[in-house]
Amino acid sequence: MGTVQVENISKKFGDRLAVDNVSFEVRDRELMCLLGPSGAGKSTILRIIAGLEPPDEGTVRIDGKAVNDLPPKDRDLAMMFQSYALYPNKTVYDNLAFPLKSYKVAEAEIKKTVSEVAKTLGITPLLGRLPGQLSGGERQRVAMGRAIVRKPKVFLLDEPLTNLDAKLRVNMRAELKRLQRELGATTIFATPDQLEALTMSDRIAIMSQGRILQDGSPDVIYEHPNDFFTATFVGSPTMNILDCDLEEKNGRITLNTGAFSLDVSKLAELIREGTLGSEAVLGVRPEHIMLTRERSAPDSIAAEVYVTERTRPEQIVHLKVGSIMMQAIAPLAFQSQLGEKAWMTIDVAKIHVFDKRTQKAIV
Amino acid sequence: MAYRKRTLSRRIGVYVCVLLVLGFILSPYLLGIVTSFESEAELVGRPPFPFKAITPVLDNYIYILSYMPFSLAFIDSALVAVTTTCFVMIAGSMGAFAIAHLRFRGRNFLFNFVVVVYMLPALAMLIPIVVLLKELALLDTIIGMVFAHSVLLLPLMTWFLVGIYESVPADILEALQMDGTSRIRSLFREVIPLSRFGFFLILVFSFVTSWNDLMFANTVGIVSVKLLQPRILEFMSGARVMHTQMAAAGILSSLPVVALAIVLQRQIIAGIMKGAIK
Amino acid sequence: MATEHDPFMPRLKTESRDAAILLSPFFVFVAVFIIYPLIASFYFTLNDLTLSDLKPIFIGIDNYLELFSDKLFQQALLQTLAYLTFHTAVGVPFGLAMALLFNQEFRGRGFARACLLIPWATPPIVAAMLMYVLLNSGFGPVPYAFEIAGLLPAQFTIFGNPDLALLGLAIVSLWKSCPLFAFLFLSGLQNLPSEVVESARVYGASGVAIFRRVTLPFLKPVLAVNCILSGILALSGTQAFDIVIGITNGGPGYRTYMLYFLAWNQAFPWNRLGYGSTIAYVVTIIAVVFALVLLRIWYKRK
Amino acid sequence: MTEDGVVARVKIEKLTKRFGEVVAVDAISAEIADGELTCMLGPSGCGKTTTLRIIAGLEQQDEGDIYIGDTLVNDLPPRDRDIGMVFQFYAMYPDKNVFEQLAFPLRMRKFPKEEINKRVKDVAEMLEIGNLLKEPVSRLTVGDRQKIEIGRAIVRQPQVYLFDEPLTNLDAKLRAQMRAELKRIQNELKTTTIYVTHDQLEAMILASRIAIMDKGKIVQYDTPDRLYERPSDLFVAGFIGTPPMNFVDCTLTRDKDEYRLDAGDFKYDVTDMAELIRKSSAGSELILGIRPEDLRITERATERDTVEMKVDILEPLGSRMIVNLTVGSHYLKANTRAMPLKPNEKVKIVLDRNKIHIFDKKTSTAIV
Repeated sequence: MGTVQVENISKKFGDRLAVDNVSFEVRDRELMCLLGPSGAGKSTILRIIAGLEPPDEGTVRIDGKAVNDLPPKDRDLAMMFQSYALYPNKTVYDNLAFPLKSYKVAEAEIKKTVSEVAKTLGITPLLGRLPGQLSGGERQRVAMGRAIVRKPKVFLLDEPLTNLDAKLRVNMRAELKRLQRELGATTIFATPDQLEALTMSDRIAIMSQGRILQDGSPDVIYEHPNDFFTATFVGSPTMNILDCDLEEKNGRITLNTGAFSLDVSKLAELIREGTLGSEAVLGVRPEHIMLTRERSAPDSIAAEVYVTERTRPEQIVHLKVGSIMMQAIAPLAFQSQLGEKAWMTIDVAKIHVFDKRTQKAIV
Repeated sequence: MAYRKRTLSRRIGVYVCVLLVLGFILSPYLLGIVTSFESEAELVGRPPFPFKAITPVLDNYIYILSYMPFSLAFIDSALVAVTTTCFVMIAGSMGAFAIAHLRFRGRNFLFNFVVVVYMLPALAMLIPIVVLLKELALLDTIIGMVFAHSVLLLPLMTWFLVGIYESVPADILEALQMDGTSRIRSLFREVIPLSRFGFFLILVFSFVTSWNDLMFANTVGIVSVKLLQPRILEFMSGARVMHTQMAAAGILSSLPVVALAIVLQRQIIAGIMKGAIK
Repeated sequence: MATEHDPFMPRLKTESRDAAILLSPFFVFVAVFIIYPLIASFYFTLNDLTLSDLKPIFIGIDNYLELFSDKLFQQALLQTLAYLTFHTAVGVPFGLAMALLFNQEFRGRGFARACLLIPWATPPIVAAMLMYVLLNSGFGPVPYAFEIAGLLPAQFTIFGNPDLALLGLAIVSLWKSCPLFAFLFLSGLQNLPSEVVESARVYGASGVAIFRRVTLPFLKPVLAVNCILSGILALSGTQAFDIVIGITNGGPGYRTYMLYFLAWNQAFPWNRLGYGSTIAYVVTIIAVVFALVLLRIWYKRK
Repeated sequence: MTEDGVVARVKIEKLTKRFGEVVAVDAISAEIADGELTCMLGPSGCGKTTTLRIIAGLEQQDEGDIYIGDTLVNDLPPRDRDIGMVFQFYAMYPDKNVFEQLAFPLRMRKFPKEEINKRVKDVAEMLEIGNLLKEPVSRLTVGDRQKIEIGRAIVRQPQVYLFDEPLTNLDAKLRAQMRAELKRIQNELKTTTIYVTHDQLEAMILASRIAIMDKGKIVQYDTPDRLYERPSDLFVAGFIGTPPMNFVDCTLTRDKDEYRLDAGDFKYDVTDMAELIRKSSAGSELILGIRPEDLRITERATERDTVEMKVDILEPLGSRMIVNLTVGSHYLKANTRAMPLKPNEKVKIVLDRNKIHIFDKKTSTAIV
């Protein structure tokens, strides 16, 4: 078993509130992600759970037991640092063996465990080397190995993939998840990369300025962001954002952006009461805009192609609608020249509308 | 091709300048060495050395090495420098590690205090130290000398060591903590080995400073503890100066530190380049 | 909500304890041998005191009053400032030139850099002795060379000449200091990003323009540190003391007395600890002002 | 073409550079067309940056020639090559404000004051940093520094721009933004540009042509479309595209008239290309390559070229997802639209006949 409960944790550094009354729970064997920009408080929470930093307020429970007063080594968890923090003057073998040695495990037992872990991670040939002689990917594996060698209840991973090059990162995502599943270990990891969060986690907590804004499965976070920050932080290319007025005219509800207006009458029952007539923000994911050369629907909007980026297997088309810049995803087959006209059709069922003042989702 | 020609004349210029600088730096030493192998009569006879050939003699070294006060001073200097260095490196390391990596009340104050003390002129402390040592009956003793040199060195070296230990990543210390190593243990077992280059540089620096000191040694040591540099001063200001013997004594007394600098030049230069000493 | 944690103690409990253990040797030593003497030293400035009986006689601010009318003090102050100015104005640019030179690629650069360590390691008193051998009027080859070249009169003496002795001492000191300045500049130059220099080259800057517009502004903090280091070496470092006592012992005719040397002489050979402390205090105040300037530059750099 | 109608192509011929024993650039030749943006793409240490620095004149080649326009520039110092260069680490002059940073190349050439003012303002306007001109650089964001660096390269309107990994130090979001911005600027200026990067996506988006480099040599020099669809060897195939192309070791087997690729855990019928394979491969050891987006999940069991695989790890990307599949001991990645799949589910995968690549294992060159 390995559950983690974080209850009303707060932490101040000087005058700055790094963590602001945060609570969440991680279930046994779950892979939970803290996602947010740097300075959001993700690492601080990990360090509080690890016991490296005492909280100003709140309680951390592991398997239901409050651990606030236990030193890190007695909490039965392992942490992997963003820099990996390998001991540079110890060989890979000694790095892996070190956590066991501190706990006075018998020599033979250490040997056995280290060689098993090395085999799992495919680093057996590296055991005699020093960290300075390893590549980035190898170092990451050794750090992972040092975390799992003691078979703790909980893993804390602080930006485990940030220091890898782009190519390796893409491969390691699946590999790390596979390893986590095999070990069946409860894991909390922090990352600023929304793609890592979406692809790896069972659950994501979106953080900004010390608070958790939304806590849910990747699907929920992506499809039903409950505020503006979450909506724009998750997804690449970023969601298109347009200021608009939410109006009701002649029994039809429209979003007027200045450059175009969108009939959203069919979303009528989703729109919260009392929000009509207010200033709003329209959010449209690039993949929910269909591009055509000719007008394809009565509510198609004329736009000018600004730049295209053939990212494969699709392309990103940057468009100019009046003075507004938008991005749409189109199949590679969509041919367009710079400055040409294109027609956008927005999938109204998939749009997001936020209250401009509170930043909360209206639709 | 004018491009190439310019680089050639530039290179020649560089070599000429380098030779001039090296001449300025090395000529006092070279002449000092030559002088130490001359006889006094040959030295004072005109013209001076590079303008005439000399016949080398070993007399000066034989005299100096058999001159008991000099040999004793050599041993005392070594004893004081080694003891002082040990004390400074241990107490300084412990304090510097705490300042660099632990958070406690008054940390910033302590940090600034160390800087200010390091800036204070040595003389400001010398007078009261001499009085204090006299009160403790430690004036003119080896122990007193070690304390006096530690006053000179401890704040300075602690300040340097703070910079050195700060460059050990905090992550590694936290990883050690997660793995169950106590902080004090991790200083001696991990931090010092990890920053061994800087540590070694500071160690050499301490030794050299203690060995080279004249002012404290000349004031704290009066009769029974005369260190090496005060002995050299004696030769220089003595009534009947034998310049050739003085040169031999000077060469001998600078031998350990200069040899240390030459043997360890790569480490020292690397350390300075990395900004270990600021 | 009940927490077991004291909100006014925002650190790990063990951390403060470990810090106390680690700092105790340092702190005990500093308290006994640095803080106490510094306080005592201020008390001395208000007393007449000799080392022989150690019985202070309280005289109030008499020592400070004496300082203002002390002709030798005034002379030493002026001589110190002259020495300091020369040491800095000549030594620092020369150190910079040496650094630029030793930053070039040439054969034997490692050896040449190692040679720069020799003056650094040499005991100041030995440095004084070696330079004396080189420059003295009797058998020094340098004056002799100038003499046979017809540039200087026979038996020319630099250390015995009242107008030149101080300059001679400054040159001796620079032999030791310049390589140190050069090393600090070199380590600064190492951090000079090559991109900046290269981009300036691409955009058409000549060597002089690169030095003036890129290298020099970049070295400004090191330059300041070196200037102040030079100040400390000249004003209050033991190096200046060793060279004076070794070569001229203040002479000829008090023309090489400097504050530091004067304070030491008052305190020990002349056995006036109170008055010596007073001079030392004044030197300290000047040095602390230097230190504060240095600190400001330091923090700006970080 | 530049204003005065000079053709600003860049030509390098048999360029070689050695650092001690290491051959950093190994006799490469290429011609960069006028007004185009050409990328030099490759992993670190492949020699791309060295090549760029030689073209800039910051490094002297051991052998070979460089022409900028029609001028042989081998012996010209950087300042006389009429180039603008953007560095990876932003080369800001200390103690200068943004205006002075941008004006530096003009001041060094003694441009008149009004001309400097005008050009700097124009460039700042174009890069949308007009409001920052009086700021000291220390207060700028990375993105703005990047713009200054670019601005300094274009302010003098040189014949050729050289970019050395200009976006590497930006975070992902800003990088995507600056990439589009750079593409727009290039469309506007149409100046010959050589752009060095290790990021294949950047190269694929920005470049008209890409020279892929490995171990000091140009492996393939082609348009992005050709590189993607017809990689000349395993290295190019694996380097371009993310997630990278799936590779499966297999052998060519014959059963009567039918030829198959035998991967151990599945077989793939290649009778129609057997002739070609046998003709151009040295042995029967082959590698089957297929891009993740060309693995199609199908419902119909009867479709041709179908292999049954097991879903392992799912990586949702929002509108799309990466499905990690296993078949026996092989791992493959498929990039598809988001769809409801479960781990350990069995799925049928079509390996599209028109999209597969076959490589010779021994020589690693492409056969199909």
